[in-house]
Amino acid sequence: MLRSLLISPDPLDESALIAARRMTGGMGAAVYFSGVVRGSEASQPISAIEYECFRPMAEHQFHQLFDELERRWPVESVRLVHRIGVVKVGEPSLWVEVVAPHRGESFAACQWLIDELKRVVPIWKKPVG
Amino acid sequence: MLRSLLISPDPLDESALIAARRMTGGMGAAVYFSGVVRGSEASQPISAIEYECFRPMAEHQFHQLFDELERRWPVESVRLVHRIGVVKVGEPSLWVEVVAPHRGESFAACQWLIDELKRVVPIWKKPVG
Amino acid sequence: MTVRVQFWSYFKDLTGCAQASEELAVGATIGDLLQRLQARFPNLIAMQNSTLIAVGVEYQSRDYVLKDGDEVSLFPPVQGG
Amino acid sequence: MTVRVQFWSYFKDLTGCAQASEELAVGATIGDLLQRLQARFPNLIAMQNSTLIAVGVEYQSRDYVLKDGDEVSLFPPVQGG
Repeated sequence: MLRSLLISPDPLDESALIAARRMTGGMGAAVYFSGVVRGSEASQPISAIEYECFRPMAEHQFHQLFDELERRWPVESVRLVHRIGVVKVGEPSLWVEVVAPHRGESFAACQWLIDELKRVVPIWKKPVG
Repeated sequence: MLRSLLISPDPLDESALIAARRMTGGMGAAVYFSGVVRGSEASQPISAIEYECFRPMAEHQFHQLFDELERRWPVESVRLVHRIGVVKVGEPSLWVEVVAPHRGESFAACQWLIDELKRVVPIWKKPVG
Repeated sequence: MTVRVQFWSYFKDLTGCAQASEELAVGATIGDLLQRLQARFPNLIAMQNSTLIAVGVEYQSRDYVLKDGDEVSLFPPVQGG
Repeated sequence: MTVRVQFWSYFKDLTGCAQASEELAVGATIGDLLQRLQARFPNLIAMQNSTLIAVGVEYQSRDYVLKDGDEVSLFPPVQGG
């Protein structure tokens, strides 16, 4: 399984990421999730979220999740980008791509990966007023 | 709910579609599905799939699905592109975007929409050897 | 009354045509139309349990009562995506 | 033996520091370390049921036996995405 992980303070260029997709002939389904910073947090308006990351552990935990994902589903490729630092309202903080032969597998693996990262990857958010 | 439907023989430019995304401040989740033509059909290698469409009925059925989707989930926007005519192996034939406040809603609505379109929208495929 | 019938996907190959029309008595249903079409195009008989039927742009069942000028579509299970 | 402790997210605000170190007897567990830290930083007590603990880059439970030089991280529930 191809894996690409980027944890970065730079803005996330989804169009460029899509353009870089590689799929072999057996693959029929690519599922994407873009998580975008909402304009309020706990009913209070905010202008941004600041993401803090314990990077070596985050990378290790992401790769453990990729290992488990590969055991569970016939996924050819997973790519994940997580922004850190200040991410403004309306900008994506998380981008995930899962490529598999069929849509059921891609959807299941993508949702599982996001659920799990929110459980184990050491990244925290702080609203910016 | 914003809705955009395109049934077209033209190649699908996913990067351009992504670049055209509009999300208001309450939206946090965009889910995408790209369905790509696989290199074999019923274990036989193919070079393309030809899609035939009964277009007025397909458009009507798509809009009925959008109506139902809007009743079920708080989706702000759904965009769907389906290619017709000859689509080569490795090229996307279907692209779906669902934008909602939270990821659970976007994933559920996107998966439901694809399941339903495969049940009711009059489009048929013919493998090209 | 006259109804026009349109065939889609491999139903065109089964019947050898894309369109046909049938003269039916007032009050005839889609079920009656199907019987007439199966007599005319026997290849449709094997598909009868997986035939989808629309009038205009809406799915209809076999007990739908046809009207003069109805445009009926017959096709196999759809396969979009 | 000496273990270094790193605090993340609002645990830094609760303790007023990003890092601390503790001298512990050989055989001490994470549970023992937490008791020592709660005495030193009483604001951690209220968080004890939602405190996550890692040694290096792996999660560990309270009965993990610490080794000299271990780098322990304490943090609240994660919130990526």
